[in-house]
Amino acid sequence: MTPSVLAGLTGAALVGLGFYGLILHPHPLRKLLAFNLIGSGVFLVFGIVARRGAAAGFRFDPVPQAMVITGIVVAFAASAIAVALILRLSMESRNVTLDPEVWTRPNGGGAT
Amino acid sequence: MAELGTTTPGGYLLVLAILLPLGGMMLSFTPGGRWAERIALGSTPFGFALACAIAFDVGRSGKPIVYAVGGLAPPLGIALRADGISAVMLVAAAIIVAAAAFYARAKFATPEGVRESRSSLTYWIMLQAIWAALTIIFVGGDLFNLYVALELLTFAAVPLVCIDGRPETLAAALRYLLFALFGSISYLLGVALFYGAHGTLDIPLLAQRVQATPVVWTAAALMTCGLLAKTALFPLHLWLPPAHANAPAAASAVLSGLVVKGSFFLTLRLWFYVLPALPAEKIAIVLGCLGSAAIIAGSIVALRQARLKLLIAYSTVAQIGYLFLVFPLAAGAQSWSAIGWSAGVMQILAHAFAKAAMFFSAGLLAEALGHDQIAKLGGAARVLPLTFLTIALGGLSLMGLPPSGGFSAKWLMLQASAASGQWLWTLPVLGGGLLAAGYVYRILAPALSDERISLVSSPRRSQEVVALALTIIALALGFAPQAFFDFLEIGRPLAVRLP
Amino acid sequence: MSVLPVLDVVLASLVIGVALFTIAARDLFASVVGYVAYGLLLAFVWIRLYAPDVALTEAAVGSGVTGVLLITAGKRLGALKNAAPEMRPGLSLKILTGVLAALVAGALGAAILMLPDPPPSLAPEAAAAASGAGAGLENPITAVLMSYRSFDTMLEKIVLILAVVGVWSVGANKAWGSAPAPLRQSRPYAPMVLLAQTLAPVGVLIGIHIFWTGADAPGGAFQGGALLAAMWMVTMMARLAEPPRIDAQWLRMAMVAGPAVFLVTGLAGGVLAGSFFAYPPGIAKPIILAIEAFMVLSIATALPMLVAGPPSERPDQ
Amino acid sequence: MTTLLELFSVAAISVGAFFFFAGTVGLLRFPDSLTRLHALTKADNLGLGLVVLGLLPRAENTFSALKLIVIWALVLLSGASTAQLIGRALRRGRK
Repeated sequence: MTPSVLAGLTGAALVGLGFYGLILHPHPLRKLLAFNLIGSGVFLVFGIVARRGAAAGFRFDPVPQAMVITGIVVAFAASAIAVALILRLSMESRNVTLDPEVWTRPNGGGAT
Repeated sequence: MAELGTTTPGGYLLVLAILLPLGGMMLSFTPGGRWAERIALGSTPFGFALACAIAFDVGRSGKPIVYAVGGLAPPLGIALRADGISAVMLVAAAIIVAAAAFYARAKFATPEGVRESRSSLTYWIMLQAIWAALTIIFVGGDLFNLYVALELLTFAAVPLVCIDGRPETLAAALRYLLFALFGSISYLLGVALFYGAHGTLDIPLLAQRVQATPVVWTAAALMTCGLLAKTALFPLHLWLPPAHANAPAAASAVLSGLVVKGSFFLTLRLWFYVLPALPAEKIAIVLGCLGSAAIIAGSIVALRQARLKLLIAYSTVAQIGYLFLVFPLAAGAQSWSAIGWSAGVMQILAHAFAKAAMFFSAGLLAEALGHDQIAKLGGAARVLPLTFLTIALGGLSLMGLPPSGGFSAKWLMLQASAASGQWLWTLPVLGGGLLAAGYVYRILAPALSDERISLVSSPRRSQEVVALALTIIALALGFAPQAFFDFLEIGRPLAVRLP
Repeated sequence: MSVLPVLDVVLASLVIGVALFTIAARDLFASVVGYVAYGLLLAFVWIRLYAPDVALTEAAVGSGVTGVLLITAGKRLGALKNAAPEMRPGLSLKILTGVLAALVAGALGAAILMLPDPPPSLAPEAAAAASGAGAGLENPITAVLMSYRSFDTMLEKIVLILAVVGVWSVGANKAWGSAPAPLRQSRPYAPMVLLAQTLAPVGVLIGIHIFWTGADAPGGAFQGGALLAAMWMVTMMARLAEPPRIDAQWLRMAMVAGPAVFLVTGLAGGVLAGSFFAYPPGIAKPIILAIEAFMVLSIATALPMLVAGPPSERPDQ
Repeated sequence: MTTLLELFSVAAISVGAFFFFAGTVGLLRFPDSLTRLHALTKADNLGLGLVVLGLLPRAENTFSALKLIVIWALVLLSGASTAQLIGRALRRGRK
């Protein structure tokens, strides 16, 4: 098995693992970690696509690699917003849950 | 197809349309304070003019206008393209953003005596960012570029949901963010597979190269799932009602009217522009069924809401359902697919304008009465006639009664179902209309009663006029001439079945 | 050479193992620490895929800065003492999700194995454009990021600014305009101060070096900027510097500098080079380096602000 | 001469690798966190130092040799500081 195929299958496994965690973990920070696992799995798929595209004297196709760099930055920005929201939510209330039932307030404000 | 990679004369307009809100956003951020508001408001007429110029250019040439960024044609470079529906969406977005900006001046003006306030700066920057992201989504020609635009849209929309900082809005924003992140990463995974299979992400080039291989099906499935989560199609709609109902009205209108349409627009791009050659009848039926379920479930839940804004938000879930009927009704290159296509675009537009107007009115009403409990609206129409007129006319479009854009959309859907022999799709269209009549009646009936009600404050006339103007556009769409529907066909690839 | 395949398999199993730990760990903080280790391991995978630029980015951002962000968040959450809601999902849900996840992973794995042969690639196009639009940059990735797909790169920097506004917007109304909370709660501690004093100058030099060589060798604006950002964070952790006020003009101008210069140059290209976001031939490389220099500044200021979080009402706690 | 250098290089790298191995065993087998920390820093400082020493004769030019030494110095610095920080955190936890 070539390293690129191996990395691709690793990526697929990471996507599966992250997917499992994203759905099942109740804590939003754990969900965020799971999301990041999926993200790195997706980047690995880009990585093997780049590695397979070795041609014209390059050992890799530079386009997908550049996309991964952009992707990592965007994923970091996403994590930063999520962390800020999670911390603020846990400061404001005792619940860090996202369960809609907890937040359904029949006489809630939010009118304006 | 070669000409889709080279710049056409009007192409530079596309770059300007994108850079205007982006530049405005950065210019607002640096000095901050009142400048953010001034720049956002000041740039809306220019953005509207650019959108009109693009639409004019597309209409005049009868072909999509193209710009190869950096002078480098795809596949290595990125191309921007505006066809009929891009141009229409650009104009609609410019109008709704401008309306939201003028409506929001009352609530999000920087308060006296403060140099800069949290909610004002956030609102004005995010509004411009949403506008920029939508512009890229409407004219982007490269799937990865569109991914970055989708993320820009998410990061701009989420802070608007929790702009007033109450814990339940934070929870709603966080849930929205997680759904949206899942959606974009799933989309990105599909993008990776497309690139791995065909070595390009340019939409027309990809459309030439795709074949019905398992890799392409997997990529398409992943991207579709991601986009559905972002569009809040049933059963992935759970994040939408709390997010849209808890945001301030000036933000809800943009979120419900425009932001969900961004990811829906990409779903259209994916199936009708990237993959028209795929035999996707079954997928179209699945999407149609999910849409029908959304119409029925969303409307029934809307009927049971106690709060006006939640009712309107659930109505969005239902109206999004209609959009997905476009997949079975506009599929292929049949004689009737143009009718289905027109119906879908008309539904996007009619809902965008009507829903934005309804959220504006709901916001006015809540401010005037101090609450938005439907049960306590008795007699409100007497004291707030203009606001209720807007709600009634917007409701007309949601129900699909003539004359309105909503009526045109649903009528065209019925026509397309009849012409294509897919009679079953008439059931959700008609049923959804009846249910919509039910929930609009629930708002209007008590409001028109004789009870006495007192106002906490009286609404601003200018805000009422903005909301009314949007509903009038939603109604005027019902009179759209045939030329308008021909315009929507510009640049739509017709399916060429693979051997 | 025959050792490498074995090492690859070991590396892949380690990555998956640590990922499993991150998902399965009972303790929130342990899971966060697992994730940071996971990021470092991934950097090795990237090296094996001949992607040193990505490896640098992954190590600096995916593991480094994200690690600081998550560990700070884990500690702050732990300090708040409201643990995760005890709603353990039921067994049937676990099995169902597990099956679904396995299906997704399986379908993806199968799709990867079925990718066409010979693989499509834009490497020949990139090689052909290297001396033209590529501006003679020896590092093809920098050429993609700064020339062929410069539009994406500009948008990505704008995403960072937007994220900063998003993070700030979560703060309290009263706190607006003040500085974010310090990265560490404790008083200055001698070894930490020593580390910051000795590491930061060297790190800044290395960061500039990575940016500068990025035109022709692995590295570039992002990796260099991330290193500078890390150095600023180290000095903030040692309490040698405090996070700046969010309404400071210099801070906002520094953050906007990169994308703004990019946008203005892109517009100027429409006049000077015949196309928006094109560079005039001949002086393309110096222009690209100039844009990158401003981008380094933006990244070095934006990343620490994203980690520091929203403005805080109590600056000294 | 070259053979001698080669021999020295291989020997130094091997001894360095052994220290890493020993450090890892210590990390896994030692009873408490402070002793584990001791094992870890030993491996880092000494093991990496020997590996760098072994690589020096193989460096292409003086500049890359310098880079290798800088890497070692940086790892020494950060390793020592983190060990201090972890040690302090442990002591605080015990109180």
